[in-house]
Amino acid sequence: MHELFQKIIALPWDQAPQWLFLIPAFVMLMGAAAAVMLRNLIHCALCLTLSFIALGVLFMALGAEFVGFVQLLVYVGAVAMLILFAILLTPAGEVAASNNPLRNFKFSRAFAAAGGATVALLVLVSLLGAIFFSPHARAVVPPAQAAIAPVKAIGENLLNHTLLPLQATAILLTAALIGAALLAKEEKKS
Amino acid sequence: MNFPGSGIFKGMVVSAINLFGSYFDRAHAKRLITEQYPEERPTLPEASRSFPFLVFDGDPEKGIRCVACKICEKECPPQCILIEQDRDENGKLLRRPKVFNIDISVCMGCQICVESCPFESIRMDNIYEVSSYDRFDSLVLPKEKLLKSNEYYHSIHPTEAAETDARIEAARLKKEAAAKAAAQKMAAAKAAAEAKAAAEQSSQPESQA
Amino acid sequence: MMLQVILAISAVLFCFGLLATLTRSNAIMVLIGIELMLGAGNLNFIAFWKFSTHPELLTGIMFAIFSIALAAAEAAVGLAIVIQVHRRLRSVNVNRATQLKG
Amino acid sequence: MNFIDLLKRIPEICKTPETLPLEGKKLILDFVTWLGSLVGIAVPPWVLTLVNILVVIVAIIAVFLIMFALMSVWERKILARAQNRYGPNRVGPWGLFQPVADGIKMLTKEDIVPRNADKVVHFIAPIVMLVPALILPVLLPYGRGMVAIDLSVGILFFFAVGAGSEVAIFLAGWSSRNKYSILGAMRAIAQMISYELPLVMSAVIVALVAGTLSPTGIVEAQGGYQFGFFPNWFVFTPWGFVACVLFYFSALAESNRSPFDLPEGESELVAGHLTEYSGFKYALFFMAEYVGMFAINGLLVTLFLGGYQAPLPFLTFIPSWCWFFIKLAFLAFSLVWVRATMPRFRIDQMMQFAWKFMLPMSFAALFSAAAWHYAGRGLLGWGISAVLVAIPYFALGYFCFTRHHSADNRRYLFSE
Repeated sequence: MHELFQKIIALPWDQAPQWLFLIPAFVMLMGAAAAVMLRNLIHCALCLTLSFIALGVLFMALGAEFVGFVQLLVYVGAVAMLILFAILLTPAGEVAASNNPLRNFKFSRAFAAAGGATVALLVLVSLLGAIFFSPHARAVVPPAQAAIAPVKAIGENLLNHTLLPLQATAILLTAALIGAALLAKEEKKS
Repeated sequence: MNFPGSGIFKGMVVSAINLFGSYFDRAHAKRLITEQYPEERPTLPEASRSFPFLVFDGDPEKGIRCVACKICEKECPPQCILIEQDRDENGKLLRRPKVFNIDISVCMGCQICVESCPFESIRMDNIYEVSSYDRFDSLVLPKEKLLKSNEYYHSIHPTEAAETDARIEAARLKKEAAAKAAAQKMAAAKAAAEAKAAAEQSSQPESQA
Repeated sequence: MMLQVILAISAVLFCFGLLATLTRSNAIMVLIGIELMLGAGNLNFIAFWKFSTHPELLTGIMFAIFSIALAAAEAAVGLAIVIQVHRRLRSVNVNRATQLKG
Repeated sequence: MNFIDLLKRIPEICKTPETLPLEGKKLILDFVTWLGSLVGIAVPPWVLTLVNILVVIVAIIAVFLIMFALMSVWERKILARAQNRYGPNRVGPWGLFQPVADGIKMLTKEDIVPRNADKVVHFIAPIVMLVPALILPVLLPYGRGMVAIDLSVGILFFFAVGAGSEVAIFLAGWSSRNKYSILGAMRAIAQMISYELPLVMSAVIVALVAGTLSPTGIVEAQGGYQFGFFPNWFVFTPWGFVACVLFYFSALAESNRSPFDLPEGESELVAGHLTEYSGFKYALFFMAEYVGMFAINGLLVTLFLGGYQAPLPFLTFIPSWCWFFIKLAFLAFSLVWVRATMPRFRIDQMMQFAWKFMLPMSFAALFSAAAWHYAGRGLLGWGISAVLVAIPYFALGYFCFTRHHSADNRRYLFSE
């Protein structure tokens, strides 16, 4: 017991603040898990919002303030609202006899869920393996920089190095705006 | 001057005139006409009315005009009046009420009791602070609370009270005149009867003859 | 060590998204899963930027910003399609949108 | 250091009102150090940092809540005067204690949760509403050197955190399981998203001209006087005036105030997303609405009205933080004035106004600001940018929003 205490004392506590990002990370993962597992769609979307907020805070904790705020602005202000609206606009109707080929299979639902979970788990295992046990994992990682991304530098970068992608994104966003409006528009019955 | 958005400015000016005018324009009594009720009391118009009351002349016991005829009790549409006639010790009915209750939680102020009263006894009051914490007992006004003097009636509805007094006076005069006339008539009739009797007495022998 | 922890967190987030996309039959849940996966990608960009040798070049930041913008466009169009599908089929079950099947 | 010295410093501090809040904060920190020396320990620096943070938080929250309390009675007084009434004047002198009475009433009311409501979400909605509203005032510069967090991305912070209130309104509306609630919430979100575009656009123009996203930097960019007396505030440039008006009306819509109070239009939707809330939760919503309103108007002061700068050079003897609150009070008054004047929009008019008028006008203001900047920020640029905003204003106003009366155009929807 005493030894354990000594060990805890001896840990590099002065480096503790840089591990504070684990708090938003934990909240984010919990939110994501709830978003995936919950039955009620609105609850899923709300947990997704929580996850997005925590992700934004995580970005800020990692030194990317601008991206964090953009994340909050775009995801919480727009995407989450969009999803909530879409859920409200698409009420679950009566489940008619579907032409799902798997519907005759008694456990089709459970089977699909198990299959998806297996695939996701395999992907997770392989990713974690690659992260922790691949030869590259032992490569020397440069120490965490006191990474600062000043807004001015980001702006200059956007308008100098990445001007073409910026313009392309602008066109894409305009196209997406018009396309979404056209798609969601009620078709006039002639 | 009309340009896009000018309506907004016109509206803002109007509300600003009212906003600042309410601080300076009080003398004209156009603005801030709200009465600050507990401190300032409204002067009620003469025709205002709320609930009925009973008029008495002089003494509240003897001068009570009500004769317990129960016409108002019968006429009252929401039936808020309860009257019991008084009896003397022999059980003989007296021409005055023993109980006269008005339930003002039921009364609708229609004034039909006033219209129907042949004795000018029940009249409309203009009290308005009669709220209470109790729904039942304190809103049923007994005779003691309903009785108010003719002077009070004059103070709240002077014109109407004067008319009423004039009517009572006229009725009294008419009654006196009628009584006098009746007395005269009676006397005349008596005299006539006596004369007739005398005449008959004098003529009887002739007729018998 | 810290980079690997962040990458692991990002991997877990990605797999949550994958799980939602693969197992849920509701189209909106599929979109939610895709958003989660995009978020995991952004987290990786930021992590690699923080541990790069030249963070002043802002490469990861730029990638993340564009990725967020594209994700917004994707969500808008995707949800418009979901609403249109719901209007046609009275359902947002992805298993029922089989009209294009040969 | 002893207690008497600390006490002696108070009159000294009061002598220079300009730095009064900052020196007061230092005094509190010294007081904490003295308390530490009293018990015989040297106060560690992190405690002082914590105390510093706490003092700032408490000060901001206290100031904004006091402003909320005063505003709630002031608004009713002004509104009443505009309608030739007295307004609240029963509780305390001039009705000043009305907020206390209201607070007691709210706190003692029964907290009703509908039986079918989503209880957890119904409970967290007011909290989610209040937290962003209380975070927002943190970044405003209240005076010279008086800003809680000097963020380099302050404006972005404001809009990012402000997005949280939309989520809260959705939570409130959806969890109540009431059709008026959900309709009100949908309306509120549609309105807030629509008006966020001109709001952000007009803020972006200022950020472009000032060359920074930090509120302090923007205020400093408006310092100084033209010709020795004319303040360099952005509201006194043509593009700035247009952007300021756009920002003002968008802020009205964002904080759901009249004439943009359709989400809680009582004649149509009972109380919108607030229908099923009572007691303390309703008070929290109310508080969040007002604090958010103050925050967004504080941002307007920062962006366009020169923040803490005095309007005329000889008025600089009034401390800078007073100027901020004077401007804020003026804006609050104007909000009530607008509320007393304007009738509520119809929902299609509101959407039309946002997308067909405010958004094009904000783009026009952007071009105008660019012209002003590249013409050298002088009188020439002033003229060019005035023309550049006047043309779209009159064109839009005349072609889109002036009703051209004509008997032939009239269509009867229901009478035929």
